[in-house]
Amino acid sequence: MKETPHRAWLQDLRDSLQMIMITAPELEIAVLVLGMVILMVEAFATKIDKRILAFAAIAGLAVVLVASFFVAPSPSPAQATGFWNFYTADRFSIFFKQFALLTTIVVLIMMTDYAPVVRSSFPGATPQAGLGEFFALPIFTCVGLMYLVSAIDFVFIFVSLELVTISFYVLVSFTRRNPITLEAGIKYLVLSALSTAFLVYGIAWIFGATGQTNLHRLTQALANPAMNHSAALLGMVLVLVALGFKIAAVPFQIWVPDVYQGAPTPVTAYLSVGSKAAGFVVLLRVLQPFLLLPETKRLIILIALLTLIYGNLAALPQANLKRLLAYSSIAHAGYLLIGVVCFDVRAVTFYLVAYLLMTLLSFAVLIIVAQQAGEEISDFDGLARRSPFLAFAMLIGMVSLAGVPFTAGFLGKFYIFYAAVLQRQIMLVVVGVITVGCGFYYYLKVVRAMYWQSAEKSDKIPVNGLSRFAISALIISTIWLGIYPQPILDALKR
Amino acid sequence: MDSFFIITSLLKIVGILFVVILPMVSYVVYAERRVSAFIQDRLGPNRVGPAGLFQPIADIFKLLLKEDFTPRAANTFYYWLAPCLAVMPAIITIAVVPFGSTLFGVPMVIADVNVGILFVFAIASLGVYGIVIGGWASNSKYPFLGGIRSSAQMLSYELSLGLSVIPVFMLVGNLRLTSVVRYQIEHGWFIAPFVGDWINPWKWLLTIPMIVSFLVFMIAMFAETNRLPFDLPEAEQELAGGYHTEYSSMKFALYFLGEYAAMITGSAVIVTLFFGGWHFPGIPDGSHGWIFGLINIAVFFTKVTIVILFFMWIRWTLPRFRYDQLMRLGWLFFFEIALVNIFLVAAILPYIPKV
Amino acid sequence: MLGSPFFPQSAIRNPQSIMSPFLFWIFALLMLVFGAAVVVNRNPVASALSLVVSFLGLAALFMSLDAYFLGIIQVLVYAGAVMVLFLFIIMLLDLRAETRRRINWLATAGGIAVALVLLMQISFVVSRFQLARQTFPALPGSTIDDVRNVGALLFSNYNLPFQIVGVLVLVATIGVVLLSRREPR
Amino acid sequence: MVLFTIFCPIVAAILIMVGAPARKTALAASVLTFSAALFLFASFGYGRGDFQHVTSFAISPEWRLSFTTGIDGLSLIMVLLATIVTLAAVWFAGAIDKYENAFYACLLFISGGAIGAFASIDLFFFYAFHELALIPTFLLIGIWGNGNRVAAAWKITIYLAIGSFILLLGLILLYQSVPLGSRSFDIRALQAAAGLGQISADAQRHIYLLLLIGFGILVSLFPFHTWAPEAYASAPAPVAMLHAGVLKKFGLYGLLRLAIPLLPEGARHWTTLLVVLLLGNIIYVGLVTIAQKRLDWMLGYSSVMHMGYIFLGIASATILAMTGAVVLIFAHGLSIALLFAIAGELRKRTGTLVFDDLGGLARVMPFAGLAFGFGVFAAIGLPGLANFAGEIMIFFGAFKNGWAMDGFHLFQIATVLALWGVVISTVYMLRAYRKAFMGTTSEQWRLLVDLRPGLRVPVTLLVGALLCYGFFPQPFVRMVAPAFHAYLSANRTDLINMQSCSHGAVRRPRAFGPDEGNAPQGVATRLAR
Amino acid sequence: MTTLGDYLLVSGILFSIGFAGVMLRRNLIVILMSLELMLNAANLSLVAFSRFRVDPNGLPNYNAQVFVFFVITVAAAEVAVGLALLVALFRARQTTDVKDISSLKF
Amino acid sequence: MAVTVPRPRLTWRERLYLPAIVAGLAITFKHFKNMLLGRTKVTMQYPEQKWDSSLPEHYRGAPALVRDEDGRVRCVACQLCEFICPPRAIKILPGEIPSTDRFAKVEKYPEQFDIDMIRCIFCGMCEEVCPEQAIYLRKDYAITGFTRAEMVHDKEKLLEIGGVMHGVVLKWNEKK
Repeated sequence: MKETPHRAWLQDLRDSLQMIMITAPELEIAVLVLGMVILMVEAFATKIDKRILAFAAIAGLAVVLVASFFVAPSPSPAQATGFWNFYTADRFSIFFKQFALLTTIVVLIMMTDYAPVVRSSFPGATPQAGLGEFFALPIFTCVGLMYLVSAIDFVFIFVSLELVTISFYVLVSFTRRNPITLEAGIKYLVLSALSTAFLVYGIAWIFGATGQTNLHRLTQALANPAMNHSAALLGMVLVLVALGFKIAAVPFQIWVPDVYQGAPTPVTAYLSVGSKAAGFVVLLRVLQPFLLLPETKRLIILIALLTLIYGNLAALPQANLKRLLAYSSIAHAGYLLIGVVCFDVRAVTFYLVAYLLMTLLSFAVLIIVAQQAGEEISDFDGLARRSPFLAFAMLIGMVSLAGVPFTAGFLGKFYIFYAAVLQRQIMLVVVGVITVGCGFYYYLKVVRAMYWQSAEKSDKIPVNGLSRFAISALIISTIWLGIYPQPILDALKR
Repeated sequence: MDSFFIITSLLKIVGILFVVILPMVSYVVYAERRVSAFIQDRLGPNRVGPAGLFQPIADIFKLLLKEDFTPRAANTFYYWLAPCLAVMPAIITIAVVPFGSTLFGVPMVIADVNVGILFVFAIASLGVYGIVIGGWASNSKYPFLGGIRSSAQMLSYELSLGLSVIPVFMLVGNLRLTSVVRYQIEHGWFIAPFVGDWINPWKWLLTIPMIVSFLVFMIAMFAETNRLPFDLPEAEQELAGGYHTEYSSMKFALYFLGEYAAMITGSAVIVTLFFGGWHFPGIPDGSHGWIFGLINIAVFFTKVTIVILFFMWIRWTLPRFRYDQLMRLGWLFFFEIALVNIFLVAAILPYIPKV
Repeated sequence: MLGSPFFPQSAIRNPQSIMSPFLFWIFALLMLVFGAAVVVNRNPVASALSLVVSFLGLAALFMSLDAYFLGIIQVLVYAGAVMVLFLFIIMLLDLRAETRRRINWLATAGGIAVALVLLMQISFVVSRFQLARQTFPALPGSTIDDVRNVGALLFSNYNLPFQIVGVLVLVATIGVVLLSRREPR
Repeated sequence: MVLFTIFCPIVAAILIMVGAPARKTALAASVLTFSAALFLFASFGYGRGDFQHVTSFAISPEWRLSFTTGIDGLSLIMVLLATIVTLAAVWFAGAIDKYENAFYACLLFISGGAIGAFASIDLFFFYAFHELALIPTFLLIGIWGNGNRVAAAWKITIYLAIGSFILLLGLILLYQSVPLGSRSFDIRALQAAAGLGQISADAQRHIYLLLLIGFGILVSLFPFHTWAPEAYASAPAPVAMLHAGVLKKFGLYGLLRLAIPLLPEGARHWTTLLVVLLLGNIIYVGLVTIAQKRLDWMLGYSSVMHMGYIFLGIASATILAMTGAVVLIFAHGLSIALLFAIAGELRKRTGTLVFDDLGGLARVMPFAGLAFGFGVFAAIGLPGLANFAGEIMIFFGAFKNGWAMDGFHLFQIATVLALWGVVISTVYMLRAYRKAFMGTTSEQWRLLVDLRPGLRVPVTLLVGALLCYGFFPQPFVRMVAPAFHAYLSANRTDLINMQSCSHGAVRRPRAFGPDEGNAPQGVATRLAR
Repeated sequence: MTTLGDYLLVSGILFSIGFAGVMLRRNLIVILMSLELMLNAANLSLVAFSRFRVDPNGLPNYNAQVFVFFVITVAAAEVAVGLALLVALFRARQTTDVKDISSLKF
Repeated sequence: MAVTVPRPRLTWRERLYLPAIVAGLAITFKHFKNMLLGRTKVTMQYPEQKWDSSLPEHYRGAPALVRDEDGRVRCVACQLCEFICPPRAIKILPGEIPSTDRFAKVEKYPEQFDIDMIRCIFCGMCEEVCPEQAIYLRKDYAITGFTRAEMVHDKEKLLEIGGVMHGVVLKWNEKK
């Protein structure tokens, strides 16, 4: 493979920085400390504009993000001891740590935009009420996500997954004066807790059947043909149910539309990207030992089919954009599951990255527009006149979600279908293609609203500098990855 | 061995329960009345028997013979269940507390479990059910408020209660209460370092966190046993008696019993944890003769009595907290103090020679 | 400590063998019956109390499996704290027994059926699971120090998860404060 | 230069979106593109079957994915068609009442996408560039369309999206069917692999079917054609010109480029199906066309019908017929663009395209009538106009039978039936011309004015190209034939009997047949001379 | 003697009871309680497995017990947040019935 | 308009509270000690020692009916006391004095006169209102009984407590 110039440059930098190599856990610790500091400042510096905290958090996370490119590799799971029994810092995990960091940064930017809405949910309070926590909690979620993608032991998976989940409980119901938000929070909580119960019970069975919780040793234990697999399989199914909740696969998707609609919009974005990505990373890790068993694959194929069909069909009649995105998120879980069935890690990864870009892009626009108009698709009528920039951003987001070439979304689908075709998953491919057609319909509905329909109001929608920058960056990377996907593929290779 | 074990255990249980705890409860009530009277420049009950010493017996009869009514709107089952729930934990807790050394070679502790202090906390924390259920089942507003207050208060102070004793167990290295006593025999009482190897200067350094620990533990214990200044669940002036407003006769007596039994148990735990249990400098343990075994038991209960008296003294000195003050104190002060204390001990421990 | 003349071997003998079947079934039934009562009772307070009893039975089962520490923790955390919190909330909201509403028989039957299917699946796997037919092996070592053993694991191998749980609790605390703060700053 | 032709429209489109003056920029860009295509045409090395002007940028080394562009004869003709029609369409568009910038940007995006697809050697970009045109089409029809534009926009978009994803599957399968060592997105590498027989017959059958359906939907092969008439009827004239004239041809181009050379076995296997379907196009759709009562619908259906001929050429797999197919693609592109342009202008003036309302317009609009007449005659296939050459080559080629069938075989039946198609097309075309332009001029159209001079330029351009091409098809044939020669000879020995055109300058592929020199001289070449 | 299967069966039954509770009951508080039942059923399985898999030192497999410890902690935190949410919801809606929480519809 | 009283700013030593608590403990301990050592003067030992001797003239104890020197019940059943009684403890059933009687011109006498001592609050309004000076509050303050019925003082009981009142108002005697 020929090194392109910029990669060589990165390599040089890496070599020259060999001296100050960072070990992976330090990243999480740094983020954790950042979160604590922000909390402390929030608690004691009552006079400052709380948005400063968000900017500080963004800056801090960005520093960590940069640092994450200089991480020393971890010992391989085979000869891991102690701490490394739970934690791995392979390329895959480092990549997803960066993914989590990036997501959090963008979400924080959205949150600064969303601040007025949060304020309005604390009536009678000082204008700064609740904002500090609103900016601090995503950092802890980010820590959870970063740990989660490194987890190679069920105990660790459980613990970090719960950190993510619990912080999401709070975030989802953050604007607590709004009953809809509270309902969303309750629904999310109950169903998440249910999935947690399944997870624990599944882990119990897997532990009982094999005596291991470490995924690597689990693989070895499962490879033993003398073992009766039915118990381990039951455990796996239970774990799958739990992860199905996290990634919103049918039939465990029931929480998604309500929660997505009810939660504060940046949180919805975070939920649909961060939580889902983490769920898939865990799914990939957890499934690896079990793919020896043919029943597993059949089960996932079934789930993938149902998810694809349900997500896409249910999205068709939606009129609320947040809800539409919720169903679309279910649909995308279906495509990702195709990748999981084929166990093509890189396809899933690329799809997730694409999904990150386009979803965050859509939500970023949605947040800005929703504050001026509303969340219904009809509120986007004539956006092209009110703010050509936002309309174009949304266009790119929607087009990418639908899977039009020269956007990241297309390449994601391409890799997924490529893997599926390679493995001759005919059923999945057929359903996948038909549902892509559905996707075109409902994503283009938004485009139609923005460009065809005429607006009731014609005043301009202001976009502040940071958001404009973030949205532009997202647009550019969506298109850039649609044309030149190699960086992502390379990032996973080493 | 087995039958011997069972018989001695039964004897211990019966002995502790009927010979020590129940009489003690009655006389603690008596003592409370006398002490409060003395503090308030009165004489207190002094009629029944010499100096009123038979007063508790008269009280028992009075309570037994009073009319036992059940409010019409009450939830009968729970209304009856609640007083029983109030008594049991307090009495069960005493099982793991060593109240003496040995007597005829039998250890003077009913159950020496390896999770001793946790057992104490676990069972003691069940005590709140009696109050909460009682308050709720009465179906009346004052008891109800008392029940709610009680549950919140207990939850809040359990934290500092648990955290405050951690330094003790960091030193002892074992959760067994007999080990705590043994440690104190060898290294001196935790807040009275002039016994045991008192020449060791490091031990004196450790005394500071130990005193903090003791103070927090004791104050939390006040709260856990609903004693003034933390008796918000039954505050007469505000709630007309709180959770037991609607109770009378023996059911009320059970609450009474439970409260004072809890106080005795709490004092016993305090004594065990901080005052060397049954140990007194110069008095050998029960292996040197049964008379010493008895003396050890006596020493223990003397210490317990002193602590109980201190409880009373506090009760008649300090006014009741307001509810928000109580909560703020628990969460914002004792909780942090206990935490910092743990860190303090942890910081001291690695740098000092083994004490 | 164990050798000291003052402190002869623990009063509870070191239980090397598993609890007798009789006691096991007593506690198991206690736990299951009250567990079912949680679901069946219409009065939330009754449900909560049934749950406490069920947890006590569970704690006894834990102890029968030589997990004293967990048994005690179970009582301490669940019976002592979590359920009190439940009761507190039930009372704070003053939830009374649900009025008897018309039961949706289809939904009820469906729910029960799903649960039954789950149960059948589990029991099927249990019946197929060879290990499940074996009794518990004797323990050559002593579990008298299981607090120490669990603790040692917590602070060595499981140190990182342990700390993450700490962060988790912090987040939960922030969340609870935020959600239930009546008058925000 | 190839890159310039691709990116000139795209860059111009972006500029327009950013805020450059729409019409001027678009015109300049299309003129530039056209001249670049002419330059390519002029500098084209005749008689070579390989790609010229190849430029390549690596995208993903491990996938062997690179952005590679280049042209051979086939590509060049398509590019040329695209640039001519783009220029005509842009010129024809005129002033747009709302979102003018967006309109021109979309138009240029379609054009850029089409050119990019035609000029890509890489399979991935071949596909991706075509898809680039999808959203602009949606917007163009949706925003600026007329009639039932909403339904039409949805219909075309969903159809094309599903079609293209089926196509994508076929392409992925194609990519995977090659052994790992020679797996590549480069069409040339794939051809080499196919030449070595590395694509198994079984795989070929699957892939061909997928490609056929995928491309078929894009080209409106019967029975997937229903989107086309409605969309063309609803689309604004420039869009209909571009789409029907250029973009739709992408599917045909793809079949020629991929299906035939790489999957001969698949093509042979599905021949019967394809012939049946294309006869559906010619006969069934032809009859439907006759029944139309509106000019725009009639034109839409007619364009669907004409696809049948091209499919016939492709199906027959003879060099003669395939070359004819290319010629017809070019010619049809020009003629249908011309017809749609005039029809759009008519709609703009009269507000209706229902035959019964029209009539006698040639009297008030002589220029338009003349141009339309040219278009009609071309569409019918009169000699002297471009279509004739294509059709005649297809008929001859198809009759000759590419697949070595015995007796009075399928193709001969098909050809005979297809010839009836010409009659059908004559009927509806002439009828349309009569209804619209002949007869008595009704009172309401008395005051209509003819095309203004500005609009005459693109019309003239198209007519000129039609005529020029009709009289001198030779350069085109010479450009295309070597490419097909390379294809057909590269694959299998059983095809070699059917090679009808040998050209000295053809670079000999490795698996060149033994009796190549004895092959009869191709009709096309003779015709061309 | 009791076998591992007995414990597993009991735990399975408890899990199913909890699951049935989550699905059947409409009162959110009871649903939360049922969730606790499920978690504790899982804990019972874990502890039984821990006792069953004696490690080389002749002690139960404490890894599982540590996990149970984590589960208990996490469940407590979860309940705390859940109840706080419930109170907030009750303040807004005066109900804890699932049926009344349906302003979000398909 | 409510006035918010500002809280005093406490110094850090005051905010520690411990010295204050210790001071409080010292105070209570001082009382305890003094009591224990007998230094505190305690109150009267009630059942043995009684106030009776030192009760003031105007002490308001149990209400009672009085007779005059002639042995006649002074009460004329005018029911003013029944009317005025705040807790409504008094119940009077008037009876007609037969014309043959020596005091026939008085017209009425209390056939029944009950005071419910459970209700009575010893306010003395009955005494104040009585036009005949027939009801007085005496010095008995330990009114006890085993039943509720016992606590209702009927006429006999009241008269028994009241006894004979000498020479206050001799209205009816003078008019005979």
